[in-house]
Amino acid sequence: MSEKDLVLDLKNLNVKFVTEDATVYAINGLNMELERGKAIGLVGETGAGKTTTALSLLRLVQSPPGVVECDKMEINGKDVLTMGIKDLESMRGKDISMIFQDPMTALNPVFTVGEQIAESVFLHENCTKEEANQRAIEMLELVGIPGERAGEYPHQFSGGMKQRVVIAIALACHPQLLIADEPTTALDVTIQAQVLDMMKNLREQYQTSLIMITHDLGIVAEICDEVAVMYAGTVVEKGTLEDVFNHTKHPYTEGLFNSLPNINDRKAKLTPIKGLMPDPSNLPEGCAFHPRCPYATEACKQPQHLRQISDTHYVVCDRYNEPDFHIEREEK
Amino acid sequence: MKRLFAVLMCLVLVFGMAACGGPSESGETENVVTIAVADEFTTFDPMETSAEANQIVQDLVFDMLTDTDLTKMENAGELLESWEMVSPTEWNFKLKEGIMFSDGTECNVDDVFFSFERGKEHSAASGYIAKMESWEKIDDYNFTIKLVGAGDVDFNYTFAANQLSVFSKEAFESMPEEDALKVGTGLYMFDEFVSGDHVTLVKNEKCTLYPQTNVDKLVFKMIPEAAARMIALENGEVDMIMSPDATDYERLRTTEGLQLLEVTGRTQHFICFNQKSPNEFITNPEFRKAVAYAIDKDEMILAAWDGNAVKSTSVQCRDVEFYVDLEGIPYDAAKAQAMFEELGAVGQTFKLVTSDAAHRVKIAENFQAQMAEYGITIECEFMQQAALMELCTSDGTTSGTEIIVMSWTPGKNGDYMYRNTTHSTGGRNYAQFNDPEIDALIDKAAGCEDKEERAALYKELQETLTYDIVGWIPIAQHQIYVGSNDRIEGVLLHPALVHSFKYVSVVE
Amino acid sequence: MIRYIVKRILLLIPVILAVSFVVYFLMDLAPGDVVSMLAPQDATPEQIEQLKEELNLNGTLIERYGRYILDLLHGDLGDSYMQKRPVMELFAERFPATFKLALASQVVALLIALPLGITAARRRGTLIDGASMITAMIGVSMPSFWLALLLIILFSSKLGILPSGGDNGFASLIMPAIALGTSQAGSLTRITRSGMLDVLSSDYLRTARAKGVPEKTVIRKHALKNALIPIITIFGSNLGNALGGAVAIETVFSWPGVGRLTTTAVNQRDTILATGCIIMFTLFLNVTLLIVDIAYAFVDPRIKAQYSK
Amino acid sequence: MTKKNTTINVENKEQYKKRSMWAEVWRNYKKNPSAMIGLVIVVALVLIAVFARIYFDFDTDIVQQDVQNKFAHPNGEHWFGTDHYGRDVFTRVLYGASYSLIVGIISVSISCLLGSTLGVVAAYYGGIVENIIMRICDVFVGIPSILLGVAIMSAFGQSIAVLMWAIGLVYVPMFARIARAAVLPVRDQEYIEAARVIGVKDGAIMVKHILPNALSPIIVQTTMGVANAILTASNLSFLGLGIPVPAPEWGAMLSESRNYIRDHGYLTIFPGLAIMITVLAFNLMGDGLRDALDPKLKK
Repeated sequence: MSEKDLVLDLKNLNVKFVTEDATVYAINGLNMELERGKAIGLVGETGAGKTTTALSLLRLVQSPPGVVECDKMEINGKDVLTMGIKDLESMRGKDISMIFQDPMTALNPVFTVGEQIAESVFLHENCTKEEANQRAIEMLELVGIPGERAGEYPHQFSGGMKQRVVIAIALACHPQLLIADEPTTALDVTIQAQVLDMMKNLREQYQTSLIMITHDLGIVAEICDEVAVMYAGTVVEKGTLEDVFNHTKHPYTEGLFNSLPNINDRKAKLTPIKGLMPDPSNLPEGCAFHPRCPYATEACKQPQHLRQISDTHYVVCDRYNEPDFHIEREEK
Repeated sequence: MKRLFAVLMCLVLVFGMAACGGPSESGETENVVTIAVADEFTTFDPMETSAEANQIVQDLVFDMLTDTDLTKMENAGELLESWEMVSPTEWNFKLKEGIMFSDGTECNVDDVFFSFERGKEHSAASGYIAKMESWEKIDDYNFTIKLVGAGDVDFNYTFAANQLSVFSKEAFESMPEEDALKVGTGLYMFDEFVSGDHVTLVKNEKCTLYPQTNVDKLVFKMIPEAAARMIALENGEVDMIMSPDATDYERLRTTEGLQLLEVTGRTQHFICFNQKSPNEFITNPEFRKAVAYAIDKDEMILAAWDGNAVKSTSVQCRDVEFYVDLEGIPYDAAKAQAMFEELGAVGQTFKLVTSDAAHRVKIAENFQAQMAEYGITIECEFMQQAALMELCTSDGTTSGTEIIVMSWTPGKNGDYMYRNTTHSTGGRNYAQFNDPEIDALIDKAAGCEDKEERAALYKELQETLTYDIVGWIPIAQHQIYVGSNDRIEGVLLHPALVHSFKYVSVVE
Repeated sequence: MIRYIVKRILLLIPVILAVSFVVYFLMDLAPGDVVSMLAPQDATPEQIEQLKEELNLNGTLIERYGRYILDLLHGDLGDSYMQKRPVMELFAERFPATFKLALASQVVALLIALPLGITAARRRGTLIDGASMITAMIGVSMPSFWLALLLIILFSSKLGILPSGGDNGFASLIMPAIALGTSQAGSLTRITRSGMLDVLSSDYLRTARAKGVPEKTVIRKHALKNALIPIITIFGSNLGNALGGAVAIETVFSWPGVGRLTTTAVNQRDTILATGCIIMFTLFLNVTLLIVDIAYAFVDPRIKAQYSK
Repeated sequence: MTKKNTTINVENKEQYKKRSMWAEVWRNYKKNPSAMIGLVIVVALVLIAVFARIYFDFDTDIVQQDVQNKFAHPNGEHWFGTDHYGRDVFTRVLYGASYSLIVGIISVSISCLLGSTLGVVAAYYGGIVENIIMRICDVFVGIPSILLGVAIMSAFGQSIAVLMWAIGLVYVPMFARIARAAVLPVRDQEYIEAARVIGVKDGAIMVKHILPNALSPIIVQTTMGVANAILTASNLSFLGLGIPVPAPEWGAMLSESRNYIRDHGYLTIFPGLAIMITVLAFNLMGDGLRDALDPKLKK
């Protein structure tokens, strides 16, 4: 385990937001590892803490009100936790960069797209302004936008084009780790496919590790090597695509799959997970999922433990302490 | 952000440079005297204006045929050597010889006649010119004038009007008007005028009419706020201030290096009744007398001028010719109360109008407070000067005015005051006089060549108006003040505010 | 862009005509007229008639206004009754002083408002934020002429370190500019803060941070340029307010500006001068707003695109 | 960032329906301390104004002079000293509150009523009506407000009624613009069309369906407008064109104090402070109302 070439090593991440009214526990003891060159999908409902996790990695959680606590946070072998602001700034965009959800607002309206790409290059690569501009044009062409449009402003681009620009900015300095936060949610379906395809190619080309944040299991299946399922600020199940998709262990993951329409059996009823996400300022005792879980017992109100199913497959559910416990999906 | 701040700082610097560049170039040895005035100077042309703020400056550049000698307070020749009244309608005049304009030409009868002709075209001067039927040149320095109608025994006073300043004919014929207007016989020449800020005069080396002084430059700085003028004097920004506020008199008197100059003004302030008002109290002379008994003028003077005014007892002003010192109607609260009660005036309400000038407001407010003690309510209305003038000179039966706080500045000669304010045809008949007897008296006095008979006629007029008719209640003639530092001397104060700076010099 | 400017300028013509109508008629309604102010106290009826002739005051109101408008359409604002000089000349003489004062007050306002507003936004919700906003609010609530008097009491009367009035160099500009600028700083601080807050919570700043832009650059380059947009918008109307608000300040500080000229003209019933000055004021105000709108386009490319349509 | 979960159970729903919009606004308003300070000051000022009007007699306490006792600096007997007529400044400042409040409130009511009506009518009818109204507004917005006020005061003379109309008229265009901007988005909504189809009169549609949409910005603008109006009134009084003396209007008191700033600075300080506190209170209230009426805008 220790000789793995990890690009991300995260141990026991806790993030809470302290306001006058209440304390919101957004991330609760989250662990994550990612090997160089691999792609992991971070899946979960809205509000599960996916974006907060990403921002924590960039150390961009607003403080106050945010409080970030962690046992270990290493990116590309560097300890992010103890870094000074200067080192953090040189790390962002160079070692790790991020693609944001909404391309409409992610670009600064008063600078040209070329300027915005070049700025990143100029900051991190030891080069002149001209070289940075040249690189910006190359990057634009790489994401499929004619280089001569570098002088245009964001409002002159369509949504999909903007997302390409955002991707160009994120990849401009060839980061080791790229976080893509629902990069296609705001786009049309046809554009989605194009952008995903492009991202896949680019990732292979640059050997970039990827954290793909999404609630779309289809995207995960297409792009990722591993999957981590998040619920209420923690990872409840993690494994390879094969592990999680075909040997689902956690009741919540099962719920997620059940709420997808089945193309083979279009008459089958959708079975959504009943109830709502818990209020993160007032999380249930023990397993946060137990009030919604069809398999829940009294024991689920106790603190849960990580259970290793195989070399790659982990689940957090103490019902597996009972030797013959299994969920319905496994039977199929 | 850094750039933005740089831009802001640059702006600040530019302001600094632009502002500092100006005044510093003046030489070290020049004697500059700066006078802070309250009102705005607006024009070089004496024929365009009758405002004291202009005349005070123009008087230094141009000279008239006669002028008030402020040391003796009497009319004296300025450009004129002498004159002679042949009859009330025919006068002979002789100019001083060798008086030079600043352009180097000598002042002669042609220049005087040219100025008369020019005066016809300007409304401010035409009234004076209209008194003359014809003028005739005898030689370069002598001329004769025929007057219209019955003539005027005081005609020499007319020539003291600033509007009849003498211009250089030569200058007007050879240069554009705006330059010709800078050529005069006075001790100074116009140098610079920044509208609303200052006007600068420089010494006219060619002047022969007045002795040369050691002042090279005279700056009139316009500072409308009295407190600001005082601060400027104390901080040494100016050498002299016009009309300091009453609160500062004491400080000017007692502070080392400062002085307070004063003269009793010729402006009389009075409480005036509209004798054509439909209100029967107002048109009743007994009521008006009762009000006269009711007013404590001393208190009013204390409120309005901090006590710095001379109480008036007669409708006529003190230093006017043929003034007789009357006792007037004294303050007698008990008598007033009795009269009011007899007339049934207690509990009545009267309207008072006046302008928003500070001293008038103060008089009105004090009057209101005093009358309240007799159970009489005064409703005050304050309006702008222009509005008040129009209201008070319009027909008294419909104007709606009852009581007015007003003031009036007469000329030096006796006729001027009576004719304008108490004659039924007078242009400033604020009290709406319409009394044929008074009219006849005024006309008779004006045409009277015998001095003693005239004096008697004016005495009768003065007594009738003060004791019997009481068209207005005279309150006071206020003191006129000028503050100065001890660097300069020689200012002559004028009771109608046209102070003279001709003899100002810097103390060596 | 040029078409847009031309359109805006053409739209000014009816505005100017309407302003002239309103002010001219208001002035005519005012009791009292300039003749009674100008005539000597012993003026004869003939003199008064002559004066009216000289001032071109004959005829009915409509006739007089008609003559005025005809001249105005030829770009002639007439001659002042009191001062007997072309209004345009008088205005041109006095306007630079007022403009200098208004501009200087804006510099003061910006120097106060930008640091205060930006700090408040960045320390949002803290004591500093509260204190800044209360300070700004007090600034707005203070009558500028009152502040002017207080400044004179302190700096001229008590300390004697600044001149009490007049337009004589940089020192004389300090107090008027502060008096006039402070109330403007109040509203400007609020605008800066809310503009900055909008920007600070925006996604594009997160993008900038995520690509490793140093925090200082994030604020000064990315945030401020966007926050500048509402500040520029308010700058135009603030400059206008400063021009108008300068009236009392000019009186207190003996400042030789147009505000004083205009109020004197109104008081003396110098209809021509008053109307002319207010027209010029209005014209200037509108041109300033136009310039601001154009400046706006240079900061915000989205607006520029709109204008060229 | 995770949002607070707003689960609404059935009982809560009932309460929500019963609680009117205004109670909600008040609930939000109460939470804002500076807004509450503003409200408390305004209430106190109203009480002072009423009290001063009842307790003091205009002729004796305000107008009557005691010239012998002028320029008494603040002391135990005269808290704010006496002025150049020996009148007690404290009494005059208290009495002056009523003038500022009356002028502020009535003049803003004038501009609010006229302005909002014009704005709503302009927005509702659109086309040429809208064009004419808004162009007229443009003209008046273009004239510096103090100068327009000076011209109006000169034309109609100095009195409290003219002053209120002058200030009221000056701010009409602002209200018209705000009202129009607020109701413009509603104009073409289908429910307006529906109301018209079933024969509701234009006036009724404007009052019932359109006006409520403009209420929030108008209320905020009205409160802030009172602050502005008080400032403008004191500015005009300072220039000698406001409420005539001897009424103790604060701006006029400041104007009178100008000649005495060197030795009797207290005459300048107190009326100015009174203006500042009053204007500040209305501004704080307006700010609080803005936040309370539209929590989304809260910055």
